[in-house]
Amino acid sequence: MPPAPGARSIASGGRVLILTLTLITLTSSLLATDPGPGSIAPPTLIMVNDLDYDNGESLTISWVPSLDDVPGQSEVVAYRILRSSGGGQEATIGTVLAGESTFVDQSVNRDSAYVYRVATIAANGGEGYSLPTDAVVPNREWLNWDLVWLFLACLVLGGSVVFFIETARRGKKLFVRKIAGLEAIDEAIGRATEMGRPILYIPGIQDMDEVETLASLTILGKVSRQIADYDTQLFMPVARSLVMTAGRETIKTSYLEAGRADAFNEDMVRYITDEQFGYVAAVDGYMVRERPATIFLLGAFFGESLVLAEMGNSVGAIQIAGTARPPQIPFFVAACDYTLIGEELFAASAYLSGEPRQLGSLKGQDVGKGIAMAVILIGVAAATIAELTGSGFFAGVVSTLQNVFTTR
Amino acid sequence: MRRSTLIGGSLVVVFFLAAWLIKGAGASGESPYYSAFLITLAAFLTLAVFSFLYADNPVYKFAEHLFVGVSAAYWMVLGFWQTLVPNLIPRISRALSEQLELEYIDELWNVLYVIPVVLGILLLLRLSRKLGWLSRYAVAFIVGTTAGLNFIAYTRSNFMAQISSTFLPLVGDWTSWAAFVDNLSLSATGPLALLMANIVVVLGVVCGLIYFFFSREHSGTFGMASRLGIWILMITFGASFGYTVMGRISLLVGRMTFLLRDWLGIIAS
Amino acid sequence: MNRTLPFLLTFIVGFTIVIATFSPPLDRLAVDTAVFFSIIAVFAMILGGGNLVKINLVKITRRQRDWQFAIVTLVGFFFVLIIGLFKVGNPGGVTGQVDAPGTPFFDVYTYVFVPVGATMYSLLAFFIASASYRAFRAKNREATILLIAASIIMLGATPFGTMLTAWIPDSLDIFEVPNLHFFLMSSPNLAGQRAIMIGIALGVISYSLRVLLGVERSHIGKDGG
Amino acid sequence: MTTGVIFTLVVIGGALAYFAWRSLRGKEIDRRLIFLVIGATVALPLIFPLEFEHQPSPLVERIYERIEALPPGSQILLSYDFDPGMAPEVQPMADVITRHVLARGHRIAFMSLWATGQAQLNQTLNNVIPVDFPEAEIERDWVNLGFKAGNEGVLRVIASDLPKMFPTDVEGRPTAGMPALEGIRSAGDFDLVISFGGGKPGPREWILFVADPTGVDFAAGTAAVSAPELYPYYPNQMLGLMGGAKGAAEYETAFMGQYEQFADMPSPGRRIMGPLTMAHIVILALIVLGNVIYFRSRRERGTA
Repeated sequence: MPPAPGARSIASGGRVLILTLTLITLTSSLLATDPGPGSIAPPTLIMVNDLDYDNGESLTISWVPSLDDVPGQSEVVAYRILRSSGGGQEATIGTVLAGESTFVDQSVNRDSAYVYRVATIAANGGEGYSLPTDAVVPNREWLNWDLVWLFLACLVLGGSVVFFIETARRGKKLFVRKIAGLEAIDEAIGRATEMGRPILYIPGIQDMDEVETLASLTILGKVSRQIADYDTQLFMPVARSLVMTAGRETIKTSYLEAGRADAFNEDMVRYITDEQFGYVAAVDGYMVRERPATIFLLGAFFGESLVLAEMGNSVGAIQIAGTARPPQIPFFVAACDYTLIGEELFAASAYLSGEPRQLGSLKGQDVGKGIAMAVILIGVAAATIAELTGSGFFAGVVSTLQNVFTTR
Repeated sequence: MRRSTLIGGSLVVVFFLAAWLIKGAGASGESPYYSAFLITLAAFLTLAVFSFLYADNPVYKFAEHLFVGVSAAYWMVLGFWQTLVPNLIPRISRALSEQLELEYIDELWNVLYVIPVVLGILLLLRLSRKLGWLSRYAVAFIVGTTAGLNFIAYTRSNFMAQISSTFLPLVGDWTSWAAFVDNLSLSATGPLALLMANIVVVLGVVCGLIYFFFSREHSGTFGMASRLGIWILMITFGASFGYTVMGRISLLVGRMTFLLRDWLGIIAS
Repeated sequence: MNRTLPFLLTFIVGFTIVIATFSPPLDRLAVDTAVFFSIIAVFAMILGGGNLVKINLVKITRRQRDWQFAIVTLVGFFFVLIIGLFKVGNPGGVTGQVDAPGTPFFDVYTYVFVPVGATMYSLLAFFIASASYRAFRAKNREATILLIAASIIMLGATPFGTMLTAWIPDSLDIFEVPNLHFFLMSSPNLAGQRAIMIGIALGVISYSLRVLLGVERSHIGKDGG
Repeated sequence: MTTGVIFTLVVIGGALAYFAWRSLRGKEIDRRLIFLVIGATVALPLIFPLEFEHQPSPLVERIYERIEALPPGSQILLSYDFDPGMAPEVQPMADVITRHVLARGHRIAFMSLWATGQAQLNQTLNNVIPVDFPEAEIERDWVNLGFKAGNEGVLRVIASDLPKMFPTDVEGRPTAGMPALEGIRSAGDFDLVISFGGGKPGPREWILFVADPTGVDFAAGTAAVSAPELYPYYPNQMLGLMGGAKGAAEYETAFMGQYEQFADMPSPGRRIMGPLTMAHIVILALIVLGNVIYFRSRRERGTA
């Protein structure tokens, strides 16, 4: 669990508070703990803060450094943090170096009360103990309010998608522009049929925990439905066992829907190896030996993208590629006939289905783009005005927007 | 098998056997012939893969098939020892954890770790004709987690974070118009260059997004912006391409260095 | 029925994860489900490995084309599987690091796995060259822009790029190749990357919702199938 | 110029001249011939070393200057987050930075987020430190914390508590009290952190989980392929970047120029630049020639 953000905001807030309080209480605290001869001043104003928005698993202890802890001098070496709970034995839970003024105790339990003391440790071995704090119980919170803007973003972006899915379902016609790579699928499958050569479908080399792989399998559903109609040979080598299982299920479904259950064969989908270039070695070999007429390269690709695309190109296949990995797109653009760039890969299944609800979701995506553009332009305008006029108001707008859109 | 294949194959075998023995005789260390064997094997496999550039051939097929078998098993072994064992054993059995020197984790959440085991077993039922349909539940679970995790992850790091880093002021480092005009030069560190850089970033992001719009015809002003967007994307792709060339050639240099230095000893280290 | 229940599972799991993100006591679910996934993936490897063995055995028994090489695959597969799973020759015994140096498993990794993998990877250098020659052609304005950007970046990657334009005076030094290189990388390249990333985020959001809401459910299969 | 270099230039130049001649006559070049020429272009400059002058680019210079500017005895964390695949590009950077840091009298903590990084780290420990710095002492001048599994998890922990993740060094010596780690509570206490890598976890994760939260000075050395995606972090979140073999070569040049005792040290980065430069030129030439053919055939079709 990363306690960092809350910790920092509280720590800084705490520091401001401490600074103001220090001025008032410095004298009184000096009087309260009388440093005997040879001993060293203890830290003062020990504060225990419960971290905001966590699972009740940590407390932050902060203090005002000992008066003897002067930067550049080495009289004080460290601070020791002691803790007791429920009247039990007091134990040291940590030590920090001189100059530090906070410690995060991550070994606390919810529902227990803790009392802390902090001791200054001097170079000569002397120690100065602070007064114990009040008992503090770490608190668990069910909602992380630090993430409220992320939550709203999910709500707005998701909401607009759902809204347009609903709109489309009610029968409103929505325009969707043509996506060239997808228009070409028919032609590509037809070509393989005419030539009597197989179609090769490569769903990337990542596993099912990658959305690109899921999107690719969804497209596979539509593509294999058409292939079933044409009665063309389909081969799909995969690099992950789970993708093999899911791929078989997908193709089988398509063949069933086409009424061609007899033509389905499990060996259409074959597991090769998880290793990136072991997979490439085998697929390259397949391309050279079987000379597929059509190759689909849709999914998550890495360095192997060019090897596969260039090999496919050299055996004269018509190639339709798509990936959301920017570094790989140029190779597809260069060596393939059609390339789906980034977002188009995810839109493809909706586009191919032609189903109104699916097309509606594309309209929902556009709303997201509109929001992104609007926010960027507002942010840029405010930043520019702030820079030009030195206006504090516009600088505030920028930093507010920055905060809203920064999530850790 | 054709005769030419047989003769060619024997020649290759004899050549690398000789290479091994020569290397072994010249090597020092504990087991010179074993380490010489390993180096020669690696060199043979390297050259076997390169031979594919000329044409598909039995030597490449050998390397390809060996690599497929070896690497499939390699990842399975790692999956077992580095994923299954450390993630599952410490939550299932204290005794077994101690035996394997793993730290036992004692918490309520251990109960949840039944889920992947059950789903894993459901997945294996695919081998049975009758119960095969149960594997769907495993797939359904995986699809659900992938969709859920990525929904949040992409909103957070791709959408919000990318937007917030684009709030750039469209002015350079300057104090007044006069100063700005005075400093106007085509120096790479000058105010004009900085201003241009920011303008290009902002305009590029906005036009790039316009290119991806699905629900509007790309015509008129909108079409022009979309055109500009695709140009920006093309520069991005060009840049990626240029940089990749450098990286890939370095890889080839690495392999060549292996052959020339570690195996043949032609070049000094 | 066969389709409704799996869909419900997808729906519940997906939205539980989304909601758990916002709740500190539950947000570790994201990490745990990622671990669950990798555990299930290991189970699935049994299917993948089984498929590999089956296909190669069929190839051998039916004497299909290249059946001799299927033997190579199987021998390599079982050899590595055995030395790996049983940690053969591992100085640390069963608790030793599986790929510790000095083990046969490590040797296979270093002298078979790495050379073949790295060499396959380095074939890219050759393919890039042939793709440059055959595919990078200024067919239209877009392709031309890509070409020019790639050329500047490539020139910038060599010492020649610097020499070529070193004569340009300081006041115009934005036109020097290293500076152009930097400008291209940090401005248009950055903008393009960002636009793509934002677009992808929206694509993923919309796709995930289609899956979670059951608008898209081809992954679950068909009734009675 | 030796005969070898002349031979190299003649071979490459001859091949390009032949390609040009064919292209101008409108004939395509066989792929295999291109492959052969690329192979020769890379192999020959390796056998007959071909070296160029390198001007450090600003991103590389920043790192060099920062290491120069730190007072001797500063503590620097070097993380080896790469595998043999990236090693030709990244190992030279790691080696030269190690030399520079030790020559300047700083202290180093080595670590790795990649299991495969440990072997790369050992190369520096075996080939650089004992050879060039026999007087450097383990624990006092450097410490090897080794590989820790856990990716970003490791980074999150060391951002707040380094000893918690590394109670001992790689050989089991307790890190507490080691002079090389004197005063280090978290990764934020180092004077400079450099990650060498290009995959995940790599420099990007270091920025997100260590440099940003702690504000520590951070620089990266990365494989060329990953450089474009790191540019957005410069200069605010990352003070410098060495991208690919060129970055390594530039750093080596800067270092060898200033430290005369190292003028003859092995400079693998510069050596790679020989084949790399020649290959770039050949590829640029191929792009031009490809377009020559293309426009020729288009014009012929146009006039026909």
